[in-house]
Amino acid sequence: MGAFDSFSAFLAMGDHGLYVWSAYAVGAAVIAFNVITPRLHRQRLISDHKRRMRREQR
Amino acid sequence: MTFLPLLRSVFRREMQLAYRRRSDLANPLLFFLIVVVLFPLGVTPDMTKLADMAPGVLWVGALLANLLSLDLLFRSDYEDGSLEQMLLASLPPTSLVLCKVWVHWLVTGLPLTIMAPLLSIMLGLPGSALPLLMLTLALGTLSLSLIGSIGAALTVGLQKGGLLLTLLIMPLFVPVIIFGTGAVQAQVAGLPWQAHLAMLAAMTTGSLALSPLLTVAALRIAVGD
Amino acid sequence: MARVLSALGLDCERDDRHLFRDLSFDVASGEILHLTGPNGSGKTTLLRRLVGISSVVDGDVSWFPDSPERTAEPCEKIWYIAHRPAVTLLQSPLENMAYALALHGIQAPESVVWDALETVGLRGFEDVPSHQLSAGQQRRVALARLYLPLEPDRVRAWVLDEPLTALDIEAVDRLKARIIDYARAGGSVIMTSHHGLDSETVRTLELGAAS
Amino acid sequence: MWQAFVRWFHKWSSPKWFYTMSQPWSFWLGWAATLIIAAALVWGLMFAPVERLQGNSYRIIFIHVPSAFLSQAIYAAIAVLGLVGLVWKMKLAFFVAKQCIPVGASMALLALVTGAIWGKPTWGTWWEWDARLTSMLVLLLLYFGLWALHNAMERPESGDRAAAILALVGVVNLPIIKFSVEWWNTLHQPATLKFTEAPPMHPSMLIPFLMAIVGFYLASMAWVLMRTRLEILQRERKSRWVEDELNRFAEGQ
Repeated sequence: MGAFDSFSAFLAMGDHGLYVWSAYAVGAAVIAFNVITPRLHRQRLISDHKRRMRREQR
Repeated sequence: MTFLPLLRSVFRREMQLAYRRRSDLANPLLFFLIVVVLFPLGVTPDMTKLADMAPGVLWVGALLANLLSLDLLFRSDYEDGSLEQMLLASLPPTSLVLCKVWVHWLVTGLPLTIMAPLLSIMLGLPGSALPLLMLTLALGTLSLSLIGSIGAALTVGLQKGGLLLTLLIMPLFVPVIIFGTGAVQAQVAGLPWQAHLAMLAAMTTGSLALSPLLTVAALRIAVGD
Repeated sequence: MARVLSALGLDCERDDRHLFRDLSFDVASGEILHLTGPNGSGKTTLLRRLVGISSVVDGDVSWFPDSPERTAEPCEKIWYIAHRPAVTLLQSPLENMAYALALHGIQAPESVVWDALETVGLRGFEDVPSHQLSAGQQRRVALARLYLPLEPDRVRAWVLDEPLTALDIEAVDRLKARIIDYARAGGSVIMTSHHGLDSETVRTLELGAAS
Repeated sequence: MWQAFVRWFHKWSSPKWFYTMSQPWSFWLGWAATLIIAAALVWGLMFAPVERLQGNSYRIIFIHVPSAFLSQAIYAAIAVLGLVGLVWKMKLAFFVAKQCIPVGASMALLALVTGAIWGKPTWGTWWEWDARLTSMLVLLLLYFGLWALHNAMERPESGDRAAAILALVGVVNLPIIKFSVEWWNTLHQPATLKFTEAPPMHPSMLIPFLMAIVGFYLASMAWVLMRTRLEILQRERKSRWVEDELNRFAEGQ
């Protein structure tokens, strides 16, 4: 498997598994933030819009 | 009527106001004093260690004291409507801003500079470093006032502008404090310090040229709302 | 008569509401434009746009449109007295007045300033810090400069936001007379007020009627 | 020529046109970025050889350096857009600039955190007051300041212009900050990539590294586009076409 002998060696990353994987976890979190916040924003726009529509119908 | 007598009467008004607000203006100076006094109590009373830290402590204290007084720079003028009149004046607004910042420096930066020798003796800073310390403080606090006036103008229309001002301005103060302390520390350590001082002077000159323009632009936003 | 101000296609929208739309008007010299309308109809906003300090109104404003000094920023030829009267509370009426004049490039002899303050009824208060004055007296400090005897082309228009509020009856009458006098001498006045003005030179513009 | 440019510029300054045009862009950019980043990371994590001195911890480089690049590039973009907005009174530039802020801040944060994590096995310390770390921290603070200023202003239009001024002050200051903190520079290795020199990395590390940078660029553009499209909808919500669009969204739910 590429540069590593086994999957467990891949996870261990020499002695640096903890560092490498925590760094990548933070990376994943940042990507998730950037993907999710626009969705939430979109939801909020739609619900605001619906509320405005309801107010105007009355 | 010519430009200079007008500017002189504007200057006179600012000085008058500063004098009548002297208790407000004394606060940052007291704050400076307290910060510097707390350091030996909090860190160590060992004079040799204190002497190493002294330039940094004095500089951080001066920076915080300056920041504390910046919020007042335009606030009362904004609230009573004088700021609108300033922007409509026949004098260029940049000159009025420069005048205000200059007075701000005269009533905070200059006293801070004058207080510094006394405090630096309490912190065990060698006397030979005093002239350079005062020179860097004088130049540095002037550029702090100039850069800070942009932040004060950006936040003048906001209810809780004070804290936001700190967040906006702090990152911009980084070079000033580095070159300011750098010069004094280098001289104490017997290293060449001229380059630090030159950079500090260059920063002050640069902010002298740029910050009034940006401050006026920011004031127009605050007033235009 | 020569136009002093020309406004073209002014639009103002605030908080999802159109305050006024496609508003155009001219003001000639010697004319008084009286802006009326209910609270919140955009009178103050419009005045602030005319003097060039509001960023919420779209459209074109030019002062002195027919002369070579045509400009969007009138500066020293215009006096704008806002609702916030720009009276610094830590300064006396005399000092406030001197500063206001200095900002407009005028250095009047002290006796003239004293006379103006006396006309608005501030005799004896000239050297008192303004925070000791009442609200009406503070407004009078701001209004006192309208009573200065200046050459007519020195200040060619007054833009006044609610100049008559907080004044007593006598002061209201005096200011109305002064405004009409000023217009008669060739000056232009653009003002908001809930009071009426009796003069043949008054033109009324009502805001907020459409909505 | 000039007139064609002006026409093109005007078209781009119309939020509606931008909204319509950018739809396929954000989609394709997003997918391209996903694929490239995925490929770069698989390659970088699994197949690139171990680095001689740092061992496997160097693999953090595949996200650390791209995020550091992006955080600075996005800040520069904000300043340029702010200037365009102030000078040509172009609303759209402000919208894009505003939505660049959270993306750029997240990149600066990522660069700082991964840098700290990388620093521990390499230098033996989480944090060092070195030139690059400090200036990155200052950059993050500038991003926070921009965002806070936007949110503090009552009218979004004022927030736009105030933030543009602050961004401009910051951009003048960034080189000075960088230069100033280099005076007490210590540990950080010199720049990994220099345009003037041949890269010192082995191709099997360099290629996934470059891919990661390209992928982060594309992803940031996609995110900014997505956010800008929503910003347009929010700010132009009174216009007819936005209402139609929102109705369509609401029905599709």
